[in-house]
Amino acid sequence: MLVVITLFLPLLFALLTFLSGNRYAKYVALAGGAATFIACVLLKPIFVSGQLQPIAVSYPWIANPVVNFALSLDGLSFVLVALTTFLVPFIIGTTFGKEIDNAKAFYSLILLMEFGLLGVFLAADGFLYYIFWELALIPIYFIALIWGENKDREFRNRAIFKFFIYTLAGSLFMLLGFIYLYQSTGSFSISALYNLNLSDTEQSVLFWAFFVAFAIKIPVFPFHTWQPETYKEAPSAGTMLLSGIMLKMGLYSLLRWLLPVLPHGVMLWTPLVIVLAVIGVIYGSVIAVKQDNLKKLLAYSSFAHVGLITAGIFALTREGFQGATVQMFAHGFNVVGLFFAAEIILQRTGTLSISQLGGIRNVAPKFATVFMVVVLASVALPTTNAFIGEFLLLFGVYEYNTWLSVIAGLTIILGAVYMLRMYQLVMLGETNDTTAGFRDLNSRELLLFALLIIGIFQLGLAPKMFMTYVQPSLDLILNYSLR
Amino acid sequence: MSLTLIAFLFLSLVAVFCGLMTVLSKNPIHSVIYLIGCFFAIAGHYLLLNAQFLAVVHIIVYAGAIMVLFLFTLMLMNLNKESEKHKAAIARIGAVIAAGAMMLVLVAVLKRADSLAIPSTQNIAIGTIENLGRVLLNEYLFPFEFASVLLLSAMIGAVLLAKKDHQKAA
Amino acid sequence: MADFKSLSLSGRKKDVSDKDMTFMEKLYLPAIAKGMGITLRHFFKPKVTIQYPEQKREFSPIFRGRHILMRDENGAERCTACGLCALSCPAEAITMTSSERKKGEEHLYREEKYADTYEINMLRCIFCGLCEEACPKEAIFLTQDMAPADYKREGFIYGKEKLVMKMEDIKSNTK
Amino acid sequence: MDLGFVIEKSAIILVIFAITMLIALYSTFGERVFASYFQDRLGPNRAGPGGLLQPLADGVKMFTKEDFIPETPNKFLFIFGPFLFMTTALITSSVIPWGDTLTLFGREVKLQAADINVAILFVFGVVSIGVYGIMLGGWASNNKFSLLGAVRASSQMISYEVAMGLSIIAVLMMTGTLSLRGIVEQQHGFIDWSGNIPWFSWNVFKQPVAFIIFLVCAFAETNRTPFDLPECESELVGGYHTEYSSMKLGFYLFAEYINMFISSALISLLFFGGFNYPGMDWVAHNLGGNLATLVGVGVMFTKTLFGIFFYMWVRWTVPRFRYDQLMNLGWKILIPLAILNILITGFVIILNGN
Amino acid sequence: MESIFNIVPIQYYIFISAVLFCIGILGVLFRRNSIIIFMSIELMLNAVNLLLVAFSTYHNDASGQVFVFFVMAVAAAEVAVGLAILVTIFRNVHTVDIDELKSLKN
Amino acid sequence: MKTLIYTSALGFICMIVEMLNMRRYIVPVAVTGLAVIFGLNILDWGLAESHFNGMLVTDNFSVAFSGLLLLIGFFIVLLSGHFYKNEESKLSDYLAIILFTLVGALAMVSFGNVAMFYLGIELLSISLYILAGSKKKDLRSNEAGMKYFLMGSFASGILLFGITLIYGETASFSLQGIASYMTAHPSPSVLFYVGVGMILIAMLFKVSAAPFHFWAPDVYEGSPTLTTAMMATLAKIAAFAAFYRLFSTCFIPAYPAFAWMLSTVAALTLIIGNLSALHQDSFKRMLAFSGISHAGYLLLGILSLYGKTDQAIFFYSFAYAVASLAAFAMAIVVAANAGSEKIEAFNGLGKRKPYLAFALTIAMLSMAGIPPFAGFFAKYYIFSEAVRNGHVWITVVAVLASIVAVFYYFKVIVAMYTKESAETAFEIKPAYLLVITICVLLTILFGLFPSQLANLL
Repeated sequence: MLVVITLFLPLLFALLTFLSGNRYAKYVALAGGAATFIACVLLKPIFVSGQLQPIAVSYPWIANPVVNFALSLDGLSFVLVALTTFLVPFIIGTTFGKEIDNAKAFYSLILLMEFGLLGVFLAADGFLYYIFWELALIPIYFIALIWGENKDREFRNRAIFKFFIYTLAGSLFMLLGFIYLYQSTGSFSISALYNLNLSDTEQSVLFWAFFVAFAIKIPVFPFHTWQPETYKEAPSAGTMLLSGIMLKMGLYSLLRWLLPVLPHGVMLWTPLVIVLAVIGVIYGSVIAVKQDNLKKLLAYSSFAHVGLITAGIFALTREGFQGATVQMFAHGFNVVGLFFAAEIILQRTGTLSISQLGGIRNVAPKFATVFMVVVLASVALPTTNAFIGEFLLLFGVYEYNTWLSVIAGLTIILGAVYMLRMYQLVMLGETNDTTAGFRDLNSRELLLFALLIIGIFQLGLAPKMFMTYVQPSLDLILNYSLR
Repeated sequence: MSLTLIAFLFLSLVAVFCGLMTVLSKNPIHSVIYLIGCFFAIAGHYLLLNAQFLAVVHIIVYAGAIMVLFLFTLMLMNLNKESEKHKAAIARIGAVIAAGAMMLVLVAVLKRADSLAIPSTQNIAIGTIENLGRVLLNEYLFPFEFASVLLLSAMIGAVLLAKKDHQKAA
Repeated sequence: MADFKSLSLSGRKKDVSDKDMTFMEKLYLPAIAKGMGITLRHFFKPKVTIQYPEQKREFSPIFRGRHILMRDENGAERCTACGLCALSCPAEAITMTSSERKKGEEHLYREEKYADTYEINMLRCIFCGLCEEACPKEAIFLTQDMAPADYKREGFIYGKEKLVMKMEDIKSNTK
Repeated sequence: MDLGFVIEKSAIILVIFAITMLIALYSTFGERVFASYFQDRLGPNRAGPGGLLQPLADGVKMFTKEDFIPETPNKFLFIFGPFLFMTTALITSSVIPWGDTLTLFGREVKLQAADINVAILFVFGVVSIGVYGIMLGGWASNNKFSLLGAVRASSQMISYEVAMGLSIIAVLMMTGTLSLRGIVEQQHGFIDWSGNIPWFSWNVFKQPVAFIIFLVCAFAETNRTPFDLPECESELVGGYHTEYSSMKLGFYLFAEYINMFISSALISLLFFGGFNYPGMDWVAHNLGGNLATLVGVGVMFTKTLFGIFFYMWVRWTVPRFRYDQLMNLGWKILIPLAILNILITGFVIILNGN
Repeated sequence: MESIFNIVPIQYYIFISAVLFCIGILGVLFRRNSIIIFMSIELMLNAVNLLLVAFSTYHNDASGQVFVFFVMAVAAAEVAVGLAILVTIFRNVHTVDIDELKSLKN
Repeated sequence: MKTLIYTSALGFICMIVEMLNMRRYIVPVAVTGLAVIFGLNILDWGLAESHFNGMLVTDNFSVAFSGLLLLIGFFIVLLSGHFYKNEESKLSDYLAIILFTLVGALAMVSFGNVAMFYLGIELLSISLYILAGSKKKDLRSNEAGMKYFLMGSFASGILLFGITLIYGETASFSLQGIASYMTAHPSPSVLFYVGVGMILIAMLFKVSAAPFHFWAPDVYEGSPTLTTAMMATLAKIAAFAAFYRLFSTCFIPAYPAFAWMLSTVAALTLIIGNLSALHQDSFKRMLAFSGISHAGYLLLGILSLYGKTDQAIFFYSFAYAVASLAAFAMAIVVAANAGSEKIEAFNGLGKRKPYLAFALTIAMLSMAGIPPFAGFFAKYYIFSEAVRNGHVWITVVAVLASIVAVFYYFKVIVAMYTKESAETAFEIKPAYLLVITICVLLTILFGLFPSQLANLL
């Protein structure tokens, strides 16, 4: 029951936020996010004799087609739910310093989005999952559309719309895939889908129906073209939601809904996908090096990271899976931290152009420090969370193909190059006109960064507990995937 | 050639000729008159087919009411000037080809409908008013009533549309 | 002036009213039947037609018809072309030209001066009889005859040949 | 088809045609005579004894006048109009039963050109065609007054045809047949003894309302006063036949009298028992069937001629309607009345049936 | 009574009405005067009526002829409405040429 | 059966009310009447009878569709009171014609004989011709009426020819009779195929499927908006219901011969409808093209006739109807306030009237087929039936088309939320608010609980 409450809390608070009016909206929204987080903590799955017990509930919902309101919380889901419930209040917190017009709508959309995201991570019924998948899309579309930063409205509309169309197009094919699966099984329940035996041709076609949807969301090369523009145009909170959580939807879905359901299809297309993913890694990194816009740089870096995660997942090894999970979690923290920093820079200086910045460290040492930590985490310095993830991922890819892993490994170097270059240009050097009046972090921002950094190191130093949660689910998925 | 066949061929010829002239006449009034001629030929066919009642009703309704309305409208609009511009040549050729092709297809396809057996007898009582009335007011009573709603709606509509508004346009 | 409106010169004046008609009146049928009755009655009434050429109507004794230019008992024309008739004519229908009487024409014209032409446009003439009254010589009179019809306008301009009294009528005239 | 049948029918058709023409011819004369009588005059009485040759004189005059065709884009239609009007007027007489059967040379001769089972509808059909004559003629005259007359004529005739048809339906509901002969034969004699209560057998006593409606509509259909708006001289200078002269004008005028004749015949057939007369059974029984039939024919013509007289009578009594009054009368009074009449008739039939 | 279809095969009726129908279609496509288009549609309906009556006699079934009544009723209603629309257009633009009616084309 | 008779009676009552000089009660009377009839209609649920010698059939299909049509009629009547405020003296005429249109539509969903089908379709069409051309002073309306009229009667001519050929083959007009003939003669003659083909073409004309759709945009744009709403909802749904009933009961044997044609037409309709909608400035014209594309989706339902797709068609019709009614109501409101039917007229609505903007957004999202609104499930059911019956490729086309659809639906949303406009007074009548609210609520409700509706049939 608690899982249902957890799921619906954001929806409830979205309504409350909307009703509370513009003035109190942000507090109500924060309270809502926090409440959901607390609920999530209370929800923590329990171990019975060393075995993790997934929580599952199921209520009949739609009779035709047979759709159950079925939720299941296993380790994998829990990790992502935790990530979501943690990051949403965090993101809400990051916006406190800014005047937002029509705030009630803004915050309730964020909470609505959280509802959709949680639904995606919790759903144990294909149709329900699909609905949440689409539901998560609409709020972010409006957030990006209405509260976007760029003044060029037409450009923004087009960029955001591109994002929407891409994702929707992908998901509609997924819907077709689900319809086909439903015709074969008569059920959308995840267990029925896992036990489905389709012919290889069917699987190979269906694979694309699903994969395209996920690949667009992740994004995997060459489905990524929406990403940099959208990240740049969306308000920072939106970008954080997109990069911190929404990407994980795609990755999670690969693990949960693609690999176990269509193992033969996956087998057939794995080489291609891994190659695409690795291309994405290199491509993203190289492009990132040349970026001038901070947010765009971060977007490409994110693109490179998720490429590696995808490759790890499609390596279909234990290590790859583990690495992917860890990296999903870690990337959530890191990228949100980076974008928060970018947001702070944008608010204080009014620009995101790297070439116009410089010397912030001189006027804002606290900011420089926390920013440094986050940057280092994102370049996978040992002891930070991303190190473990990247290591495991590369190991997984290595098991699949040595050369690919070598190429993918370049990401570490390239990542270091562009991140540190960015840091150098932005923070170090001489102070100029734009950065001279840079105010250092206030206590609210400091607190937020502190929370983030704790998270970064916590996972980096003690990944064991994390693994115990995730491992059973991953093993299960791996079993089904190697059917 | 029996008399019936000759009558059939004659009426068909008249019908087709008048039909064509309806379509091709430049003057709309002539079209109306040819169409009336065509209707008479069709009424003749009805008589051949032993549908006397229908033949007369056909004349009353089509020739006596509908075509009068046409003529009436034409006169009110005073459209006797043969001022109609032709469609572009290409459109006209297209129209001819389309209709011709349609006709060819229909005739060719329906030519294969030779499986229809020839009935040995013909019940001449079918077309009598008694029989028609019986069928109309028993089996088809509801459509009959329904048609009245249709006519009422058309009547309201015609009045609504054709009546001039007396108040000045604002 | 208060009852100007109710004033009736002919004595048959009826006020127009737009009062609502009763149902029976609206039917019109009784009124029509009544009207039909009236027409039918007329159908059987004696006819008033006078079949002209055969039947003629009595003229009034003061009837003024076609003009005549009188001769005296000797057969001489009385008219001296003084022009008073033309002067008095309100319709200006009379024209004349005068001439001197020549020797040897005394049996024709009573005075020294006579009307050489004398024309009355019968289309203009209103048969008022003023010419008759104006004539000092009692030369012009209006008779009890009617002016006959003609096919042409010119035919209605009566010259002397039509106006002057026929010789054979002199006797009756002298009475 | 045996020869006798052909001869018989040809003879009847010829006779009917001749009689129709003759009666129409003398209607023109009658019109003038009656008009003068109603106006306390004598009317034409010069040509022939009592003016009886007047119609011939008129005909000669018509034929000898100049046949003038105005500047019109449609010469054919200009000529076709009066032709059509005349033809349709004449065709109607073919279904009218002028008398009962006559036994000649061992044959039963029906005094009717064609006894078809949809005779009334046939009449309606032909009458509805007749309007084209006026419309085409008026339109082809290329003259505003003619056009107005034609438009008035067509709308008037269409409007009143509806009421006419509806009024007839009430009659048909009682007779149960569309054949004119059938309808006439149902009005046998004068008083019907077959029912419980003896009642007059003529339809006018059973359907007075239908009779009145039919009568009014007949006036409108024939463009007679008080519904002679299509040709009213004071407004339209003659209406649709303003431009016509000579025999084409003659056709129009003539056809109008034929229409009058036919409609009178219809009225007498539908409502006044046609060739039935009181005591016909007695005559047939005592003086032989043929004589009875001949008397019947005489009766029929008497009734018809009275009808024509009635037309003229009304003409000199009732003034012309205004156009809106005409339409109001047709659509707002006669049609609802006819429908009401149908309803009442229906109820009565149902009550009687049970 | 001997059937008429011994003398005139039913196919003939199908042909003649198909031909008339196509003439109607031709008129609709060929002409610009909307009244004539309208008349062509009437011609199409009449072709159908003819065929209905033929089939009705052929099948010895009166319902075909009854259907013709409905077609006539509908045709009458259509004419009333159609001509009314025509008149309203004519009042506004003084033409009945359908190709002149272009205010809605983008 | 009752539904149909009472609805026509209601039309008469409206005229009588006018005669009694109680004009201001007309709309309330009509609305109440329709509500009562809706209730009576529901009472017929579960019956399976035929009336008047099989002329009318009452079964769940007819009751469900009648209910839907009555609902649409209810909304239209609600809106009409204010829509015709400038022509108050003709209100009763308009209302009577609207109700008679509804009667025609009702006949089309419950006919048991082709005669009723034909008369129903004609009553519907003729009434709509009138309504389309009813703005006499407006040339665009006249033109719309004329075009609709010419195309409509042309189509009914073709329909009739088809019916006649079917009659020639089967000697019957009743669906039962035709169906039993078909079971007795599994391989009918060519007459039958030509007949079915012509009926098919005529129906495609009526539902404005490509390539027979060319009249629709002009007519939709030119007609008064309320009439456009009726054409887009009432007429289209009735036509599809009739289409389904006719083909599923009688013409199944001839069906495979036409499957290729239908699928081509469906694909064309989807592609043309969506692509043409993309570059429209006028909201109404955009809705017209979107209506064409929706016809394409519904054709998918007809295409999959072999399976029992009536529930899919019903649900799609419902979702489409409520969403478009909301959209059309908005179009009327916005056009009345901004004086333009262009999409620019919606600029800044998100700020000025957030609720209305929200409602329209939901309607647009539903039409675009985005969960969790009714439109999503509608598409789901249609796709699922199509896939089940093996029409995978056409479904893929449909999916692509619905992606394209998002473009133009979102144009409006973007205009409402991101464009600025001069602040002007914006006024909305309660009736419109009510209709929009109900429509949006229904859209959401049946998006969350679709099977309640979809399982009706």
